[in-house]
Amino acid sequence: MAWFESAGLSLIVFLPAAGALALFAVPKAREDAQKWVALLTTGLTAVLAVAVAANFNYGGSEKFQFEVSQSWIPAIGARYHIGVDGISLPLLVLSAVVTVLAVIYSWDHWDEPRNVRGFLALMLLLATGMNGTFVALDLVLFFIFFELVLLPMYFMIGIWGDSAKRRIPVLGRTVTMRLYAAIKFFLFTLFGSAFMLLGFLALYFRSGDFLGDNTFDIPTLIELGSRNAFGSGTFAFLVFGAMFLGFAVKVPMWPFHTWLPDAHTAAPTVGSVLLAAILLKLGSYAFLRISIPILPDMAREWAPFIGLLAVIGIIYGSLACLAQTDVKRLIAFSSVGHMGFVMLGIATMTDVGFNASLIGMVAHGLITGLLFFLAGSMHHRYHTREIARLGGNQKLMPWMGGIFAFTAMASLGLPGLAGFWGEFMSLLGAYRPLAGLSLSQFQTYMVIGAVGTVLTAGYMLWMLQRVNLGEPKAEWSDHEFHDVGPTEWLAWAPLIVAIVAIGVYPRIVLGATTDAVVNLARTAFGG
Amino acid sequence: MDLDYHALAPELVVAATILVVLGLDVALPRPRKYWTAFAGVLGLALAAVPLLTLAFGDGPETRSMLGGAYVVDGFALVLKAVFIVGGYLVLLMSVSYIESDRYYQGEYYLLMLTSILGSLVMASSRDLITLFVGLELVTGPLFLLAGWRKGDAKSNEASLKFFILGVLSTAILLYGMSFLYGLTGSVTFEGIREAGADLLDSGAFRLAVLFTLVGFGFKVTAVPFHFWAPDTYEGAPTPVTAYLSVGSKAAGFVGLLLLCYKALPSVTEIWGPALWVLAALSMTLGNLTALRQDNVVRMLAYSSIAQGGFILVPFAAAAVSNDPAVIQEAASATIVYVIIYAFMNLGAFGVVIAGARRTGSTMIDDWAGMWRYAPRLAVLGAMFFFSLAGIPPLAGWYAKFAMFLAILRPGNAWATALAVIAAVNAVIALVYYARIGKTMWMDHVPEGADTAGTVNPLTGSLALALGISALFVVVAGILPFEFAGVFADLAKVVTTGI
Amino acid sequence: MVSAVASAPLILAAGEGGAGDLSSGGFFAETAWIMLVLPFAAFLAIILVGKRMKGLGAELAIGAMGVNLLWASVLFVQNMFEGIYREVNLTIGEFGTFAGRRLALELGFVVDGLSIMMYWVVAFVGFLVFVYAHGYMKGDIRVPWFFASLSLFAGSMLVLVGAPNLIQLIIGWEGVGLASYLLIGHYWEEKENSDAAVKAFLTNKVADVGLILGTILLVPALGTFRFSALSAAADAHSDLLGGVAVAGALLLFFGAMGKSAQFPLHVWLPDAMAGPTPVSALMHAATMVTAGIYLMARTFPLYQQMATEARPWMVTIAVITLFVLGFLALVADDLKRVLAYSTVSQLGYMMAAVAAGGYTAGLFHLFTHAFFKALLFLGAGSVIHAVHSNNMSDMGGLRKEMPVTFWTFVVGSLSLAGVIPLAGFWSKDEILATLGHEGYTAFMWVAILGAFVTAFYMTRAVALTFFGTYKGHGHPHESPPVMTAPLVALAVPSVIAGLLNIPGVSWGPIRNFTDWVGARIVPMGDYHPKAIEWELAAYGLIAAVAGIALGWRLFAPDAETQQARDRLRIPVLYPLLHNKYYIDDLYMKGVVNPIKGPLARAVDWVNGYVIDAVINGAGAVTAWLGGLVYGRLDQQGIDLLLNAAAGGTRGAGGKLRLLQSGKVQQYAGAFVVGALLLVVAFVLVT
Amino acid sequence: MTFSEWIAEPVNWAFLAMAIPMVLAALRVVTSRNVVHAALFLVLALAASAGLFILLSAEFVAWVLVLVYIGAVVVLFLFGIMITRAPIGRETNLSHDTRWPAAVAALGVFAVTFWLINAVATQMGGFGDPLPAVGRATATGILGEGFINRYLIPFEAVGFVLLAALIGGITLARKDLTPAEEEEGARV
Amino acid sequence: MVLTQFLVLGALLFSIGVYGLLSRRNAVTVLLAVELMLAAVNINLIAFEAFWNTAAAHGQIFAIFVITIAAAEVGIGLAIILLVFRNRASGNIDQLDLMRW
Repeated sequence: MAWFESAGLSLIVFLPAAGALALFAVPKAREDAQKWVALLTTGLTAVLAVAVAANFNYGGSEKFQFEVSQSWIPAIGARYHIGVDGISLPLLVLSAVVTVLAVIYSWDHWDEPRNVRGFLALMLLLATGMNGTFVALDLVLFFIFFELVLLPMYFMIGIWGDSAKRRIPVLGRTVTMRLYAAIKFFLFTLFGSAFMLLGFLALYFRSGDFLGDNTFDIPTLIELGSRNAFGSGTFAFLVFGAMFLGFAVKVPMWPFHTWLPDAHTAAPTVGSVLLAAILLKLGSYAFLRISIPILPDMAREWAPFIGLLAVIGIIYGSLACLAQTDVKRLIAFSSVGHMGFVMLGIATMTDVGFNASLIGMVAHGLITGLLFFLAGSMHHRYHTREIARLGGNQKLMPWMGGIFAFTAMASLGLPGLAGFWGEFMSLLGAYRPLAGLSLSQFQTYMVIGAVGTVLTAGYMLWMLQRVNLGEPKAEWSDHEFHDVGPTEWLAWAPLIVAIVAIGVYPRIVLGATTDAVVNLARTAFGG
Repeated sequence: MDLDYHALAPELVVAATILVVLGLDVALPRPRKYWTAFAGVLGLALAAVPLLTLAFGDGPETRSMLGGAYVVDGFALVLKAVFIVGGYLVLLMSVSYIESDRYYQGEYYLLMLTSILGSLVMASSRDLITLFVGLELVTGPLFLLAGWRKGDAKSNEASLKFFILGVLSTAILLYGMSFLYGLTGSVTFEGIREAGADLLDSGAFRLAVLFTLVGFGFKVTAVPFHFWAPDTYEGAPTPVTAYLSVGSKAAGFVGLLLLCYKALPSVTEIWGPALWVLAALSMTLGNLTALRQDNVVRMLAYSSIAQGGFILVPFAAAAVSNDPAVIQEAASATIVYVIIYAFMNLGAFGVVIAGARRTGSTMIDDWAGMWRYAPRLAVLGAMFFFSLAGIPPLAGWYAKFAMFLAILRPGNAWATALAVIAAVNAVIALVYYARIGKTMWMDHVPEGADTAGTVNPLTGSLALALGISALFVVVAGILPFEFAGVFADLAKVVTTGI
Repeated sequence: MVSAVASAPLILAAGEGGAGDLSSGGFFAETAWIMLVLPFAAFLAIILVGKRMKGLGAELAIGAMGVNLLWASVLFVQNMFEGIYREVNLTIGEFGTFAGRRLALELGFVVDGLSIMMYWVVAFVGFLVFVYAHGYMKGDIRVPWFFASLSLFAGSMLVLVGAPNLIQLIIGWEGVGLASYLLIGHYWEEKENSDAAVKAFLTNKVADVGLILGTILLVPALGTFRFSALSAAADAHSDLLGGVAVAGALLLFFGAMGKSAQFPLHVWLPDAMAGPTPVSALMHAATMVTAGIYLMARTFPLYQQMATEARPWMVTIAVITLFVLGFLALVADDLKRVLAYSTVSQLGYMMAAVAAGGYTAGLFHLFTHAFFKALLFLGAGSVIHAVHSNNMSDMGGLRKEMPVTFWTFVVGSLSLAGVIPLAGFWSKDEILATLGHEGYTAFMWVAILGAFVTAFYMTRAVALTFFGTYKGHGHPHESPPVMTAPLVALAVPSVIAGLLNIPGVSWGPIRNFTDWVGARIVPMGDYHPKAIEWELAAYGLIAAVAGIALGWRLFAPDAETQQARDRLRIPVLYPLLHNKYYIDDLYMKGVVNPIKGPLARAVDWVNGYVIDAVINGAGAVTAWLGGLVYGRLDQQGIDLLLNAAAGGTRGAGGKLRLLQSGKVQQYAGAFVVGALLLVVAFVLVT
Repeated sequence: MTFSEWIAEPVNWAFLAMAIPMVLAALRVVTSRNVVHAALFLVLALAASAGLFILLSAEFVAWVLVLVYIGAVVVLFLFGIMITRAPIGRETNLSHDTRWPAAVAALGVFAVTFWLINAVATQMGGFGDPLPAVGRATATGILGEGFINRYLIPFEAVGFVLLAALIGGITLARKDLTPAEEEEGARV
Repeated sequence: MVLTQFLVLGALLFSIGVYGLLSRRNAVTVLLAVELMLAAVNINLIAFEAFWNTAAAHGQIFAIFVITIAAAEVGIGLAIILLVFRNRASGNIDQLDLMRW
């Protein structure tokens, strides 16, 4: 299996892109063939990802495995360096698997204007970007993959998104949601990543002072970081800040979040799913992979601020959810709150907090992904997402309602389901943040976060009550509703199983991450 | 006379092609004039052959002739390659455009080739005189070509504006050069470099340097020397515009590179801040203005002003450092940017030509929903415009990346400030590039648009040109290593002696 | 510090097998996990195939519960004779380091005196309620779902009581909360019911914050979630817990307040009566609501040994609950609500006992209360089943039509009222004794007064329901045997359970209840009366009899008249009670609605009109700037400049002419001026 | 060198004799209200500069200037003026009504340049010394050698510039035939 | 004769040329002004040549190139002016405003 050791990850990254190319070899009219091409490539990718997980050495999860390092752009010392460790493995598997499910779901859910080939090609490109980001161990490579997701998502939202019109407050202009959301998403992310790139370059240059030669290599930079090479001066402060902007926009942290509700709401179902399940993780993952280990002193200095934004996000997101009238927008805002917990975990700068954020990311990916699937399917049937017009969904479509309720429960952090661990552990982390951080401050965050869990339960339950329970509205009395269909079952069942499995047996994730985050916290902060 | 015919071969082939075209134009009857196009394209392709033998042959790395007045080295070779390939693509794009109207084909290709010849001369020039003559050889034919659509008042106007500002810039350039020569007593770059170091504090020398820069600033459409560009771009025949925005602009940058790095490396304090200002102004004003354009050509004009600003950025980096590595990197970044820019901008213009053929308009709104009826064109359009925006994995990212790398390397506050300005501008630029993407892909086809497709917008030669550009944009975006490595060496060449 | 070091081995040693003089139990203790798993299996099975089964899945639920009852009974009996302790932990994940150790997440089960008692109560009452429900729910629209949810509840409850660590407890805790939510909202077509379900969930969620934060406070200190370690550390007065014991204890108590409906978090429980009656009987009377008491008992050493400062506060809350909230039962017309307030009040008794230091007393009341309160609820259910109404104003005179129900209900009521020698008397007496002994004399008197109130409202309920004339519709009949059999089965322990823990009395080899629940890894060190304190018992009895007498005096003679019910319409007091002390209103109008309404809207407004506006504004400004630069600067700038200059000198006439100036020259002018400025800037200035 | 010393040199009288008319002619070039006059004043100015070149021993350049400019370029100008039917001999306003901005810019350019020239003259030695080349005629052979040796490439390139200007100029300037005329022309 | 006097003369001519370029509205006259600027360049070149007095005579060669190129530019310019004139019957450049927006 030597080939697998060396080529496995590359295949995971580039198979989808190859699939996207292959799609164009299929005549436009042969939609089934196109679907099969997409399914096969993403399926194979997922199988490979699972195989990587199976062959992963969990005893050494703090080390990079399946590593490949090839010359790429020698002029600037950027290398094709990829690998997985315990931090990236769960996210990689999540990404690969959710993509297949998205393809399966797409099988008979197409938004107008119908263009199977184009849509699938974008999805496959997106997969390459997402998988690549999680395995990249070179800042330039990371940047490329990080940005690679932009275009496909931009087009997905812009072409197949929601054509509803909305009046923009203050400006007073009426915009078509998909167009507005697409460019907003694009601009926000690009704005952030422009600064992120500046940060990367600054690291690159400073690294030369210690190594003699500049490097973009993440492991090497981490090694420098563990010696606190970049110090805690203005330089490190600015670099961390620049990267913070880039990552925080992607997460998104309050107050950089406003692209998210619009993008999620406007995106086609699969787009929302991938956005929520994977794209949001790119930012928080980057904190763990890049910002913290390379600039630990700065991470410590920024931590209270990150924590503050995180808890503001938790409360703010939840309160905003309470005011929403659109199911999808509500779910979108819930991401702000949930990612707040993820970021709170990171802000504690402890192994527990990091672990919290990782399992929180995986859980949020599964749960919110499923929620968006459900919201999409419901919209597909009701042709509306107005909460006020829904109701009695449980009666019209018992299975759909049941899964919706289940997922909502998971989303509000019910213990025994995946969502709980992240919330609980990040609060636990906030109780005992890294030595040197203000205890009272983080414990205040902890209490606020805990209050946030109540608000989360509140909006989820009220949404559930208004959507699922009660008698169906009169307008639906003549409608024939099809309950969960076969492709929907196929796409959702793995998510449901995973949510329960991780809820009951979190070792599925923690088994990979714990050693890695303990090592991360130790090398970054000593002790 | 120590002529190295091998080294001169590209110029000679192009010159011969010019004569062949002239002969054919005279000899052929009107319906057969398309042979001139064929000859031109073929000639340029042939000219590329000696480039390859020079680059990969066993000969000396640097071939200097005529007492050092004319040098063929790696730097010159790569830029000549860009000019030849760029010119080749422009000729390909011209074929259908020129055929489709009543143009003087033979003369058109002759002038185009002459201009390309000029840029070849510039790349090898090592003194002010050759540089100046080369520049005029590039520009002179273009004044005429801009007015090539003779019946079109816009084209006439484009030509006249271009010409008047062009001669003004020539005058200012020459006035500057006269002082450069006068104060250093030398017209060669080497001589100026040696003598210039002592003249750092001389105000007149500063004037000389700055006036010379202004002359090139005109060519590279740096704000505030850009005013001609939008009007001329819009009025001139589109392939000519493509060439103006790429070939002629690249020639301007070659001039700047030679001047700054070869002739004036010892007085970075003079040109550095000036180019800092020009870069910042060009990026910012170019981008802000491009935001408000409804005509895709005009938008591209302003975008190319802004792109020119990006290309100028590394100069400012070189200017704040005395470290040869930094200066080399800056030079390399400019070259890389110019090359990538050439391909993606040519591609964009190719799309404009095809789109205009298809829709009969260059107004952005008339292109709405093009994806529905001309998907390939829409894909190409998105590709080139997003590459211009610098979105990975399209080649444009590497251009911007190299630029940022260069400007941040010195770690100087001014340089970093320029990097931040560039970063903000990169985001602003996305707005209007994305707008075209949006229009072509996400808007509804306007009422009454001809979607049945009577015109195939991607005819043979144009398709070939677009295909080459697209291939480059993708491959260079994913694997920039192939030439990035080459450029690192080139930068050493251009900055030797610093 | 010394004690921290000293206690470390103890903490590490705690866990797994039998300890001290406790046996590790036999096969049934080893396989006790079956009890925790079976109901979940039933849950899944019912969801998947329940619809297609003859009994619509009820048989699966009942069968699973039957097996559980068998297991629990064997353990229960075993524990009567010898103390058992067994703990099994399975690591389900580890994260981070605390107290120098990897903090492990574990699932498992603990078999000791406390958990065995709870297993059995849950299994016994649960089994009977399941059987009862099989009859009660016949013809319901969602029978499989009902039994699935019940199974989910049973499983979660057993996971809760079997939890060897806080994590598992939290899982079970929220699991029962979820089941409660599902079952309260069983008839979710009506908004009232789903409102009640949401209310229950959210109130509990508020309390859970306490549980979770309490866990978070205590766990890092120890580096483990295990109760055994917590108990051991508390028992050893470990410094590890020093700083957090009181705060942690209070937070855990706050969690318990929610689940066990202590003032002021009791508001959900009366509303929870929206669920089907068997649910009320099992969850909202016998088992689930006692989870808070159970938690206090499970972590008792913490309160007993270390967090002693917390205890007076807890007793105060509990006494307020038992007394003040008991009054609410006086004015309720809904029979189930009467019982619900009674439950709240009784939970107050239990909590008061445990908080005051009466580990056994509290648990003993929990034990007896489970029987008679389940009995009362099932009895009420039987009545409701017959008259199709919850309101006592639709009942009356049912003693003849429903004799079994009537007599068992009376037994339950007497037991609840604390009439000797029924179970309630003994357990309540022990609580009073404990309160007295621990120095809460004033609270003891309040508790005695509470007994009076209890007796009073139960008498009122019995009188209004079973005496007088029938005021409802149709002809009520006695319920079928499948429902009455559980009534009888519950009546038995309601009568005799008290005998198991009479101070100073023992029954041969069978140990006292005190010893049963005392089989823990560390001694509880609580107070047990050595003999019956007759004086105190007499006060309690007098209060009960007085309550019954007054209730009978007021309601029995003309139980059928409107007048009788109006007898309690005392000015000031009645509106206060009728509006539940306005606490619900305070929550809704003071907290929930402002958050849901104005605050949420404000945040949404901020999102659109502030944050997003900044972003959109930046975009608009950029676009405007673009227009400005293009329109004014790039295309007109020189005109404007000239106009501005000219305006000052030549007035409007000049402007017109100036505007016609040639464009090319403007460009050229800009060119020259630009070049000149560059020179000026970089030559003259520098 | 003081002004009196300077003015004492006869050659400077010659300089002034050419420079003053030259500047005056140049001013008329840009202010004359008659195009033809303007062109003729340019001839005068250029002739004066040719004179200066001779003073500076650059005879060849001087004659080139005379031949190329006065002989050819100005004639070209006059043709251009006639073809565009500019009102010959009639006085019209050839300038914009508002000229002060142009004047300001020009004065600015002059002020800055003048100041810098003076500054550099004091900085760099030799500016005030008599010009060494004066009186020594440059051998035309040197120029010729320069053209075919060191400056061969630009020399050839200029040829192409002229070729392009010629062909392009003709193409642009000539009147396009209508299709009918074209057909006729093709037949002939 | 000293260098400075030529340079000042050149500067004067150049400035006059600038003035003409900016103030003339007839295209041909604009071109005439440009010729003045180029004349200034030539004076500079020749004067500097005299100043350095090197054997290679770079300045003179430069000047000849300038003269030649200027001639070509005039040809080009006049062609363009003719073209514009043909379509508009006016040699005035201040009417070129088609592309103002």
